Amino acid sequence: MSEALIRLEGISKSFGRVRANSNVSLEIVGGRVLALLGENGAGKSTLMSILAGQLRPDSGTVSARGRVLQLTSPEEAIAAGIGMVYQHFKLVEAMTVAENVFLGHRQMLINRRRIEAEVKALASQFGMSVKPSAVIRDLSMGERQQVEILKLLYRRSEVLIFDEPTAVLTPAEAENLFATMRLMLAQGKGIVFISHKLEEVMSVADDIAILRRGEIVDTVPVIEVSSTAELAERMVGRKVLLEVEKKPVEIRQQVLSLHGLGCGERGDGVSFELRQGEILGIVGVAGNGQKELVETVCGLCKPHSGTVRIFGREWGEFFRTAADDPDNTLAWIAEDRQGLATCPSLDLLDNFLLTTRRSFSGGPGKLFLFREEARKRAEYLLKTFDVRPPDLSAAAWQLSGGNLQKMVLAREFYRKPRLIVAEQPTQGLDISAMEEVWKLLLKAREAAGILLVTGDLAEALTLSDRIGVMFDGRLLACFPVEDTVSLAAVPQMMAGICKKSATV
Amino acid sequence: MQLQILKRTRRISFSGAVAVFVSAILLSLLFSGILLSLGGTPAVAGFSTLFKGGFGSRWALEDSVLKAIPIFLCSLGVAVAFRLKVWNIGAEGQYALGAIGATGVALAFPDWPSWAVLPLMALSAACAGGIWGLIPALLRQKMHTNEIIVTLMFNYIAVYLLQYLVLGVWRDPNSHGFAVSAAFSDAAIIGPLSDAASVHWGLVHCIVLGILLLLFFRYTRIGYEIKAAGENMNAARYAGIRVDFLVCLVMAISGGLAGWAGFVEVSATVNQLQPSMLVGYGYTAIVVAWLARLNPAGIAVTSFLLAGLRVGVESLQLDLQVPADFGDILEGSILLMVLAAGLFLEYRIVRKGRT
Amino acid sequence: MNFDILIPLLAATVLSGTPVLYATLGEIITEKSGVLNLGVEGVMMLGAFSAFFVAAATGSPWLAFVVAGVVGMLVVSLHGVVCLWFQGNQVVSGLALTLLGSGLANYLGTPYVGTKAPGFSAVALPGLSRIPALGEIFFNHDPLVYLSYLLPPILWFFFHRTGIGLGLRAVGENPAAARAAGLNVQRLRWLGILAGGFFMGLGGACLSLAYTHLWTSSLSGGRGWIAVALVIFAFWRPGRAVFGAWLFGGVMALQLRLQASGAHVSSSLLLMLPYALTVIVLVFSSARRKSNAAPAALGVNVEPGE
Amino acid sequence: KEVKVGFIYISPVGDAGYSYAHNEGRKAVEKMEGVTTSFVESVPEGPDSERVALKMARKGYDVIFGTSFGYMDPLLKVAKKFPKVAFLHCSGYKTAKNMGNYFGRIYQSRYLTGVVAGSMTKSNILGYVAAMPIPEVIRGINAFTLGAQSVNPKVQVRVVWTNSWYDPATEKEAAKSLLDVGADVLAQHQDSPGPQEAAEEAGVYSVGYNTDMKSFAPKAHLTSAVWNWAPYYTKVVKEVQDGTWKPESVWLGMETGVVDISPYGDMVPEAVRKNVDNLKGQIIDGSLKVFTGPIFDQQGKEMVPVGQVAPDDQLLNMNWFVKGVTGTLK
Ligand SMILES: Nc1ncnc2c1ncn2[C@@H]1O[C@H](COP(=O)(O)OP(=O)(O)OP(=O)(O)O)[C@@H](O)[C@H]1O
Ligand SMILES: Nc1ncnc2c1ncn2[C@@H]1O[C@H](COP(=O)(O)OP(=O)(O)OP(=O)(O)O)[C@@H](O)[C@H]1O
Ligand SMILES: [Mg+2]
Ligand SMILES: [Mg+2]
Repeated sequence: MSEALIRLEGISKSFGRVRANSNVSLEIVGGRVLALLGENGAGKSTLMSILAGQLRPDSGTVSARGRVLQLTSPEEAIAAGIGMVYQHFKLVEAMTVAENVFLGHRQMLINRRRIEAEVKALASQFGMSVKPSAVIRDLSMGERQQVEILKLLYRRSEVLIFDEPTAVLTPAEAENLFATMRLMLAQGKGIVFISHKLEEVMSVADDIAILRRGEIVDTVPVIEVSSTAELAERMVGRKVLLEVEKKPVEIRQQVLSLHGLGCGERGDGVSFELRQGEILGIVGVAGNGQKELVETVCGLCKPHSGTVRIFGREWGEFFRTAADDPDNTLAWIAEDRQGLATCPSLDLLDNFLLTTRRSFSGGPGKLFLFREEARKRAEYLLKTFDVRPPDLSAAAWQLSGGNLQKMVLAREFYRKPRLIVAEQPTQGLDISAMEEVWKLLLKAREAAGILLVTGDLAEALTLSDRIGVMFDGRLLACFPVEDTVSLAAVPQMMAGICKKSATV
Repeated sequence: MQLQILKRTRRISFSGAVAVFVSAILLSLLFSGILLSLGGTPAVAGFSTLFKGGFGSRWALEDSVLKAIPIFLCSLGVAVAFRLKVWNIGAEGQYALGAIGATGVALAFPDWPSWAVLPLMALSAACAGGIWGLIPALLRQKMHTNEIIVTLMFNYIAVYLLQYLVLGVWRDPNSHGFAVSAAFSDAAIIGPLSDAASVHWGLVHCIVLGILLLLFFRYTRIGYEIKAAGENMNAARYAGIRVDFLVCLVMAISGGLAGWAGFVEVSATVNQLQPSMLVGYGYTAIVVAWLARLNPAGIAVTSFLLAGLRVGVESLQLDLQVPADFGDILEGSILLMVLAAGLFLEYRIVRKGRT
Repeated sequence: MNFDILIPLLAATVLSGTPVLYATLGEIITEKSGVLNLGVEGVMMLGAFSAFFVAAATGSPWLAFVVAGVVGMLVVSLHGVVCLWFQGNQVVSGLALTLLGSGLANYLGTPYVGTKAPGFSAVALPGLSRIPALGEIFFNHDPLVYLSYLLPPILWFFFHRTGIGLGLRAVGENPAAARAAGLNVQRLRWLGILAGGFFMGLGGACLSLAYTHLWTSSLSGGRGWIAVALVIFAFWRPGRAVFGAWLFGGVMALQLRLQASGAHVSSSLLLMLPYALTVIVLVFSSARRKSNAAPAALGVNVEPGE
Repeated sequence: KEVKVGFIYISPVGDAGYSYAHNEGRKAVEKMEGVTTSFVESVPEGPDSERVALKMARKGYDVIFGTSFGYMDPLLKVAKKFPKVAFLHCSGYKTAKNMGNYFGRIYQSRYLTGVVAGSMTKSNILGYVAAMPIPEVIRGINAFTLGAQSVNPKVQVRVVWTNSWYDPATEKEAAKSLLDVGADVLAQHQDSPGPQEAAEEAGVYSVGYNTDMKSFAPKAHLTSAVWNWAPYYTKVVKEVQDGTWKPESVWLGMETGVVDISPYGDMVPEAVRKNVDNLKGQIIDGSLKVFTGPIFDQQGKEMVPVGQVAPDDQLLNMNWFVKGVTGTLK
């Protein structure tokens, strides 16, 4: 084994009373991929943020090739050859690729043409296709990630950290990424890879380190792990089934029907029907019109073209009367949990009231709000959904991703929805949290039709009764999950390689 | 040893908050005290004159209450808009429009009895102010303009509109041509609470409107929606809250309250429309609203304190010949200090050992 | 309107737009770094006073001009302390700055009200001022006006062709990204605030050194607020700010000339014009470009890191 | 008897303008035996002025001067509550048992400055930067015009309103706009020397107001219409001291010394000086009345018939321009 590029020793970090990392020691070796595994909140991101200079450890040292580093800012980490691709990309949307890549360089004057040429050369060297003069806001998630990687390559980083890089990628894009990673490994760079997708870890990683409650509980070479199930067990500390039982449910009346709905700029229309008791999984690369589809169905923006009928009522009519019709409720489990589904600085009670406020209102025009009643309900729900901490006066930002998602589900299911739009419901959640969310969704299916929008094919396969593939604002295909022939073509369809048009 | 800033997970205790505020105010007093002594006035004597002038006698207290009334109402309005993070800094203009609205009624119906003309004046003032607030809201929703700028420009426009009226159609023919409207009939004047007191019934308006607003925020669904939308507009849209409607509603209420302030002031203390009634209450109201953290009870206290400060500054001038602008300095520095002190309400500074 | 009136009108337009232009450019720099500073009016007032004071004391207008800039930086550093260090609300802090700045300028200036100080006066630029019409309009002013011609291209170059300018914009667009790229967010925001304050102070100095040579209370008369409005009109671009400032100056000059040439319109309504026009221009420029050109992180404080 | 005298001003006293002139009067009072004075400046008309007057009365002031029109009703209210205190209100018309009012016939000075301006103009266009279209200002513009026309019938006066009493930047800009339409003498009814500066820079003449504004425009300044309150203020305070004061309503002319014109600039030719000095003598001895018919308004309507003198009441309510003035009254 070659010498470690980076050595972390005895790293501890706490946020107030939360110990995010305690006494963590790790080695990152050139030419190898180290996978970091752990449940939500295990401290993976914290540890890597320390390495990237974003956070300062309470104790412990980071050393590179035997030299102890003083990492007090990202700048110093960058100088030490450590670069990180963050879970939420850190790009300036209004600037071009080249400007983003160049950002942070100590150079007085900018020679635009030279930088663009350099970026272009670098991109082609690592098999990337992104154009240096493109503006970030026009790029897809995959391209944005390429920009993040280019930033690191441009700085000649030796150690590259990827925090859940595949969460927002299609299978094809993920493959692309892995190919790039292999090229980098060949140059002797060291890579840290964080993911909740265990198959990926098994195929990409050379070593695996498992974090539990901030501590390293296990470090193994991947060849010593036999299966994802074993990995899951090591991670959670108990057996995880990774399979949810899907009971057949009686399909009842139609809850949603779209006809020729225009999604995105180029789309010539999305048409499908959804009935109570079934889950329709829409898969596709982010940015192919799913956002428009969801926002239209959920009433945030008007349909450009085509018709949308919800519970048999026309779109405009439904949203005009939605507030007064508690029997026909639409619930939306939004992808953006912090920015859309909750108000991070309000407490859980206020967040609970966000969509349920009308159930607790009375008087003329539902003028008055009965908080005490809501408090009692919410307290009960937090317990049944096992939200931690079950404390209504905690602010939403204090909750971890998985717990926040459970809070959102508790709130949305309280309204007894008959149509549920679930958008990336398990993104960023660890396997045990994912399992719980899956169970909850399958249970909700008994009373509702669920439109599941996800980028994770595995999730769609596990949950859906039917699967639709979206590309470029169109629904390319829609078929029952049992149709194995069509299923096999999904990865190609997600990349837009398909002649078959929508069949409903 | 090293300091670390951590976000508070628990709300700061009441006494803690008070301590933070008091120390902020003391600091700003220290700053302005230094300024005062640099100007040749002993700071201690200066402040004692200021406080005596503002709060030190029955007269002083009455004067401060009188001055606090329009500030309180404007500030209440400002707070409603600020809760939704709609930055209405047009209270001054809305106040002017309120005065105009009330005057229109008072001049049109000089022989109506009080019970008819006063409510109509209030209504007209609230509507005029409300519309003056509503227009920027509509522009914001429909044309995506920035409400800070529009409300501010509306202040200037309102000032000139008022001037236009008193120089033109409403100019009192008996005023020797000065730019004032005719004096209101006795019926159109809000009287004092009692013959002995100088404080007028406007105080009661304040109390009633303040309590109504408090109840509105605490117990109504729309009050909750305003709070939620103020925290996160996108989440509010997600939850089906009609944000566009709220923005308009909030600006109309905000303008209406400032307009009401204009009505109370023009009717109870000025008794006629004149340009000099615009003395910046609308701007002071913003300071008050923020110092009080948008809370009606806090606004009551703060508007009284700031009014007292303004009244006290006059004594400072009369007795020690300190320029009037000292009041602005004091207000500005208090506001800055309190803003800075806000950090300690949201975050904790902890010491941690270093390895 | 005939030519004899038009040319002086346009010349007056440039002249009365200049103080606002300096302030607008200052606010653009500040806002590009993601900090909203509504205290322009107060900063201009203190800039105007300190320039007047120094000019009166030393007799050197150029020294006074620079001092005004430095004083502007000192004043806005209060905004920096409150917003960058103490996470105060930027809107309210700006308002407080207006109060404090105007109050302080008026307070300190009380003994000087109505007195005169040396300042800049018009210097015809040799050669250029001879150009028919244009010479009279653009090249027959005081040096501060000429200086203002240079600033927009310089600023454009700064924002688009220098590393620091790029960093400054990045900090205003996405502070987290800037930090991850190794930039010091706080330092860059300080730069934006201070440089902006410098220009606002200069704008104030234009008022008391060139526009008039007098001191009076409330000399700025709301120009600082106009500057804030013009930033939006200009889509945060220095180039467009020039036209915004001149447009405002033009309307101000026009309404007085309408009166002088005997137009029978109420003076109150004419005086309303610049403000009404600001609103109208704002409505049209905002509506046409729905995608907001504002720096994405404008007014958003960066949570204290470690 | 020890007397405390309080003054309430509308603007800061340092402004070389209206309040400055009153404050000069106060300084003369301060020098009197057994008298102390104080003042509050920048007091807005309306409730604030009422409170300041109340404060003074409660603090035992014996005489209170309010020097702005809008202080009239507030002073009246306070006067009713404090019958032992003497109240004097400048520029208003209401009186009470313990409240008198006073003002000066500054239009007489303006007439004389008009004569000077009319004699000096070459373009026959005079510019006038004015604050607000109220009778006090209109009267001044009319007197100025009549004075100018008395020596130069072709002369025309152009008026620009600023709607504020004190705003040097706008006033200077307004003055420049008048220069652009060809004015070569600028007069003002404003408290700042902004127009003087504009005239100085443009190399034309100017006429000041309130105080001698020569220092602001040494090359341009012809003369100023000035206030001199000292004689009146000392007289009133003396009367209060002696217990002989009675409320009255006075409009003080040039003969009292309260209104005057300042020394001529060097450029004013001897002939003009002589003429103006002569006219000043006539005004003082009463043989010249400024508003003597025939006087026509802008539309040519006869407002004062031939040979008649406009009564004070008409002057106090004047809301029309004489022929020869270009400007709007709104
Ligand atoms: N800035 C912060 N302030 C307070 N607590 C924090 C902060 N950042 C992280 N934490 C807490 O530290 C713990 C570790 O968080 P971290 O983000 O490292 O987990 P993770 O392993 O990356 O989880 P995930 O799989 O969800 O990304 C969690 O309990 C989290 O709530
Ligand atoms: N006052 C000016 N005089 C001369 N050239 C100018 C002036 N202002 C701007 N320019 C030039 O005009 C061009 C456009 O400048 P402007 O500031 O309007 O756009 P910008 O800042 O590049 O905005 P963006 O990059 O967002 O489109 C630049 O080349 C600049 O050098
Ligand atoms: Mg993480
Ligand atoms: Mg450009």
